[in-house]
Amino acid sequence: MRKISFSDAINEALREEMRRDPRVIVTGEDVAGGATIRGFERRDAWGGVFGVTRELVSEFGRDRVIDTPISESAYLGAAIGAATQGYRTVTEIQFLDFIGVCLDQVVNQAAKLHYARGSKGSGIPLVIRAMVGAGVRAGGTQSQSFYSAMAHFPGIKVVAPANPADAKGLMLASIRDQDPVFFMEHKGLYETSGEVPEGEHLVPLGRASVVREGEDVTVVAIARMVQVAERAADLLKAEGIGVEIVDPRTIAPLDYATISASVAKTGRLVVVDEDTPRCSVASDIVGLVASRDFDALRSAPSMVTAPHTPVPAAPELEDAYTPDADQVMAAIRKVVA
Amino acid sequence: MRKISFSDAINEALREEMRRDPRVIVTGEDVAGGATIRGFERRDAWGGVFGVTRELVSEFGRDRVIDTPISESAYLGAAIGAATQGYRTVTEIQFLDFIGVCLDQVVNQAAKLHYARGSKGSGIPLVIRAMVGAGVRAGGTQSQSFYSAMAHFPGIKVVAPANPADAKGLMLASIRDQDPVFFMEHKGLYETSGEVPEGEHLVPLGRASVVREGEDVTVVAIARMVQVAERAADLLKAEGIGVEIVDPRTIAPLDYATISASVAKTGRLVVVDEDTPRCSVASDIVGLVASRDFDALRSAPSMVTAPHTPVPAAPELEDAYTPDADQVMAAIRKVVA
Amino acid sequence: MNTTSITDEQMVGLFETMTLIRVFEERVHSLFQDGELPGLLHLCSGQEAVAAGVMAHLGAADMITSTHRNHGHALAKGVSPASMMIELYGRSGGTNDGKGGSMHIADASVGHLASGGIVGAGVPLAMGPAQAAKLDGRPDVAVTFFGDGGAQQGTVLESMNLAAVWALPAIFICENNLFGQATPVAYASAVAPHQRAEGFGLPSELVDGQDAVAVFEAAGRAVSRARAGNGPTFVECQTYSYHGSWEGESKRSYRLPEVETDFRTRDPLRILDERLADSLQGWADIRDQIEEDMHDVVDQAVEAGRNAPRPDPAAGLVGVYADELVDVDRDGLSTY
Amino acid sequence: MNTTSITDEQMVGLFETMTLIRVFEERVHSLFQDGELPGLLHLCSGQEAVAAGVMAHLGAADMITSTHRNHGHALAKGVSPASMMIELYGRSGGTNDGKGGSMHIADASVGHLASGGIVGAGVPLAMGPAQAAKLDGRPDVAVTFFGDGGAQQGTVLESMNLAAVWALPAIFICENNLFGQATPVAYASAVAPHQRAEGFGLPSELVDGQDAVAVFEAAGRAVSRARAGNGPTFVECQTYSYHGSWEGESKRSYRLPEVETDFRTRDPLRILDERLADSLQGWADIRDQIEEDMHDVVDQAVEAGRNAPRPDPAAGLVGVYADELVDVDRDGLSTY
Ligand SMILES: Cc1ncc(C[n+]2csc(CCOP(=O)(O)OP(=O)(O)O)c2C)c(N)n1
Ligand SMILES: Cc1ncc(C[n+]2csc(CCOP(=O)(O)OP(=O)(O)O)c2C)c(N)n1
Ligand SMILES: [Mg+2]
Ligand SMILES: [Mg+2]
Repeated sequence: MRKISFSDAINEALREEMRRDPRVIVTGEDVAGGATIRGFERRDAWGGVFGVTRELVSEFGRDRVIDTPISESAYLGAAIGAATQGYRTVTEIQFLDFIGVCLDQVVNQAAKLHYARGSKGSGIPLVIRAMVGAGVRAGGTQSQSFYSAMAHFPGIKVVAPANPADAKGLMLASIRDQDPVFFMEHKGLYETSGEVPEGEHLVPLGRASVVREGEDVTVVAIARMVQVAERAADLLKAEGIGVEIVDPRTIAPLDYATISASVAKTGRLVVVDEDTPRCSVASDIVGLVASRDFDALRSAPSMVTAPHTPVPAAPELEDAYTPDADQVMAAIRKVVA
Repeated sequence: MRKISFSDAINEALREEMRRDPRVIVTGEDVAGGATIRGFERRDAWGGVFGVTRELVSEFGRDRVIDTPISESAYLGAAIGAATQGYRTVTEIQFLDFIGVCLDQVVNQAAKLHYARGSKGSGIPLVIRAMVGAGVRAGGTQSQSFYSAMAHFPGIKVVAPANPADAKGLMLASIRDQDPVFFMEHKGLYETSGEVPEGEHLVPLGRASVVREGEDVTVVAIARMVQVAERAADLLKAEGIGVEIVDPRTIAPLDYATISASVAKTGRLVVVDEDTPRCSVASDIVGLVASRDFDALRSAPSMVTAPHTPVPAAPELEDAYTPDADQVMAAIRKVVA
Repeated sequence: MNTTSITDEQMVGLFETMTLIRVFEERVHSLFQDGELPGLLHLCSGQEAVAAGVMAHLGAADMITSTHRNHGHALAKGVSPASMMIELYGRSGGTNDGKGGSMHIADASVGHLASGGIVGAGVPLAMGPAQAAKLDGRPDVAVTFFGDGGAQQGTVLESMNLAAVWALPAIFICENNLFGQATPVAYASAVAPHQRAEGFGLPSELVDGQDAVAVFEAAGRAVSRARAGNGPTFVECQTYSYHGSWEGESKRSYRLPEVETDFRTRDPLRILDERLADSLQGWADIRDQIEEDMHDVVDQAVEAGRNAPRPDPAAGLVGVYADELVDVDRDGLSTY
Repeated sequence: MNTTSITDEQMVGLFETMTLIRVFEERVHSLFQDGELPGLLHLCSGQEAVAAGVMAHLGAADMITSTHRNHGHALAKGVSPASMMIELYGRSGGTNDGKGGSMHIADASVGHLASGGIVGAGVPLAMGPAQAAKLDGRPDVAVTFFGDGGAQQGTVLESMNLAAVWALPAIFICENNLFGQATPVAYASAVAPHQRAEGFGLPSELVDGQDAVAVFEAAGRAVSRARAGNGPTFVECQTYSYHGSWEGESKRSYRLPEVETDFRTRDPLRILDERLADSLQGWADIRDQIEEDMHDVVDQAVEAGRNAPRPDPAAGLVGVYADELVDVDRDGLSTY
């Protein structure tokens, strides 16, 4: 199968879905770029800060690939309102870090409108794309991964793909979903490439994937941490430790059944995530396993997360902030000891 | 000792602290009310929607008890900026539900300014008061308790008193703290009364309280759920079950040592909280105990929380939403079985 | 300025809508006082002319978004009074099946998209249907309501710009009832709301919100502009709320007596009544009939509320998500 | 309009500040291209006159808040170039000890309160020192910078109203460099930023941001107003950024060549140079000396950056909280 990048996979999903469904539109700051500038009528200046939406405007025009002012509340609200009129907006908040300026529209409007309408609700189909992840030395407000706090709120779905194929498949499923979906793109993954099926390739929301099988320990890892877990697993093979890696893919709703089945097999659990630890998806998964599958656990479960600090800017500090394979190996060795 | 209400206890703390320290000011929508209206120069129209800040303006004047437009980002920003100039603002966001319109100022500004300044930081002393809690049939956007999502963010402290004495003591400590503190007031507690020491009564942040001792199970309960846990504990006494109740009082930073010591004694854990379950303080505490005190656990820990839904408005629905003593008893019976 | 000339029939229609709102709100007021209705209720008695005057121009394909003080908007937009009352009673089968309550009344089938408890939050939402109408090439418009207090919220201000930039068929109706809770608009804002709109590129008007005909005419101009593809308009309606900020808030000491008296003498129903008396023969009888009819409608709504079944407590657990491909359980986990 | 008349000495001061900024930014540009500097960097070459002209009126007790494009503001406010360069290198001992990086440079000791990566977020922050100065009865002011893109953010709009309502000694400087990322201001906003300010009750001015003297004079009027207790002012400075939105963003195809050329011929350093040549005898020598000095300062800053120690990786774990009574561990738990 052909290999394409994570970033291209998302672009392809958007393009295919926009072709299939004329009511899919894309909005956000510079999702095209260059609006109203001579020569940019059907051409983008950027196609998103990292080019994920590039050349969509050439095919679909500025009625469907729509630049916005830096007014996140207003254009997010528009996307929610349009969702009630049959449009499916894929809107971009650039970095998840920025969501604080418009969170009300997400957690009290997008997330609750359907519920509050009772049986008359017909869903709020909407995708909010946002970048997460440290590693680019951008400092505390362009590097965060606080999707845990988003997953806390009922009414939204939170998706975090870890490879190009899932990025495409989850994006297709997110656009077709009837509910607001937060689509988290780890900026450290954009350049990674992998096999991606052409055409219709749906990865259902709410389904984890068992990335590799193993007998001794279940490692649940999210987004870029799946790679880190894989490195750790490769290295531990030499020590005779069989690591099973589960990638939830969807953080909310969580596919607990797959995690549970894996822990039933291995009896041991390590959760690896780049988000900070308190009230996080990492402690959530450990809490779920402890309360639901206590008897399956043969040792204390463990978490490898970022520390409870902002993301520092300096390379040495940022590298120390981000969980790495050494930390994962140490945690695994401890739980299997 | 005299008994006063939870609401009066907070009012007393504010008043005493404003007397002691002339740089303590109060801001928010209608914290006085009636600004610029003839006859209200040193008199409030409301003193807060539920009167918690009543009559402060009579004593301290409108320079220190300052009404604001409905512009939460702007006045929260002002409070943060003023904190760098020696002022300590106690600002009110009325209902925690509203924080989405200004969350950036909390999580990227208040929470990170100190850290980002490196060794030159001198803290951001600031208290954000906000009501939480269901039970008033107000519907989904005036009833939430999503302090878990707030506790997720490094750099802020989150306090949730469960009784009048703690409300006063924690408010005094919060105002004197050098960091931004989210002060959560459960509206269902305002009318409850209890003994409250007069004058200086400091309850340190980051310290849990063991509300009652027991041998069989540790119940960690927050805010109004402490009462619910107490009711359950009273009823279970008849069944010969000794319940130890731990009230963390501060959700972030969490006093894990006290929880750990209790679980070491009882070997069993139930966490009771009114917030929704995913990535919550409930799963956080279970996750912490499972990973750090696994060997102390004699049975699967359990959580009693609100369901993963918005807060419905109708009385029957809202009552079913809110954890009650029956649910707590059922959970306790299961873990001690 | 091109004025719409209103017909007697249209005026009668306005009077009927306003009477319905007044009777409904006063009934809710007394039911709440009697302890019969639960909830956090915000009444709009005194402000009826705004809802009626604006909504007279809208069809079911024109969408509105409303606020916490939403009963009048809903009734004027055609939401069933009985369904609304059932919702206020917290029973099954009303507008929101008990999940929304007073502050979340909406009914998309008549073009009422959303109300809500977050001040200012409905304004961005209205940009969506306006955008959809524009993209579809439909002549439909979106109207969003907000208060003088809400006009200070960043979400509202951003939306004014977005509407101007995208040239949306959106109409901003600021109901300036002089207060946001106990804070006078003169304190909350350095300029009158409509004056600010020009700085965002929105033509704006200030109208007497007690005069239904004046509101009707201004709204008519705004709606025509929007339908013609000429973009958004801002209309500030000066009005007054007779009740407290919410039901139970009785400490209304901050209302100056002279303002209170002034507005009560300029009651929107009385003003319209006088106009109709001048203009329409036999109006007194028609009026009495309308009042009787509206009392009947509200009586029936109350009966419907009283008789509707209490919701099954488990009903609150479903409907968080719409998608049927992924099922989500009580704890937020997927089941398949 | 009362104009400040600027002295030669003041003009020389402006030139010195602007030269420092230009040399600093160009060096950062090439160090980044050489792969020597990490980070997400936003340069302000071309915009120097704004920072210099405004800051010339401020003392250390006057606080500023800045944006992501903050190097010029920091240098003009008196932050040490060496400390800044150390911070850009990600080393120990700089302005923020490596925890902040380019977008968070600040130094309260010289009155630079905060920069930041969230567009518009610094504007509310500036309301605080303005409020504090007012409550203290000090004549100090707060100045906040934001871009033409940032002017569309609700936080900025709300703050304009708050400043007007509270009559704060706050000065809003909108650096309109024609673009927010790749979006022209003419698309992002239906009106020019300064025109909007009046609708919030803020007197406003539009000035040529390439002319340091024009900026100096407008800022002088605004600062005097604020110090005299007459409230906030809004100044829009029309300017241009020579580099991309951030370093590494090289696809600047959206810049129209005629605009690019126009602004480059109106380079703020050249304009001021010509003015000084007309006005000050012996200016050419003074200028050469200033340029030499500023190159020296920047050379030394780069040396300081290169030689500063790399931070101990564990240093990032401390300093999340300031309070010493409650200790918080790596996992966010209290320890005592
Ligand atoms: C974001 C937000 N902030 C504060 C509140 C609390 N609140 C509810 S109603 C209200 C006053 C609203 O005033 P206005 O917009 O004038 O509407 P009115 O009540 O006068 O109809 C406030 C502050 C809220 N619901 N949402
Ligand atoms: C709230 C928020 N939204 C979006 C961004 C991404 N962003 C960074 S710079 C920028 C453009 C800012 O434009 P302007 O305010 O004109 O400043 P300039 O870069 O032109 O100096 C954007 C959109 C951000 N940092 N914060
Ligand atoms: Mg009002
Ligand atoms: Mg700009």
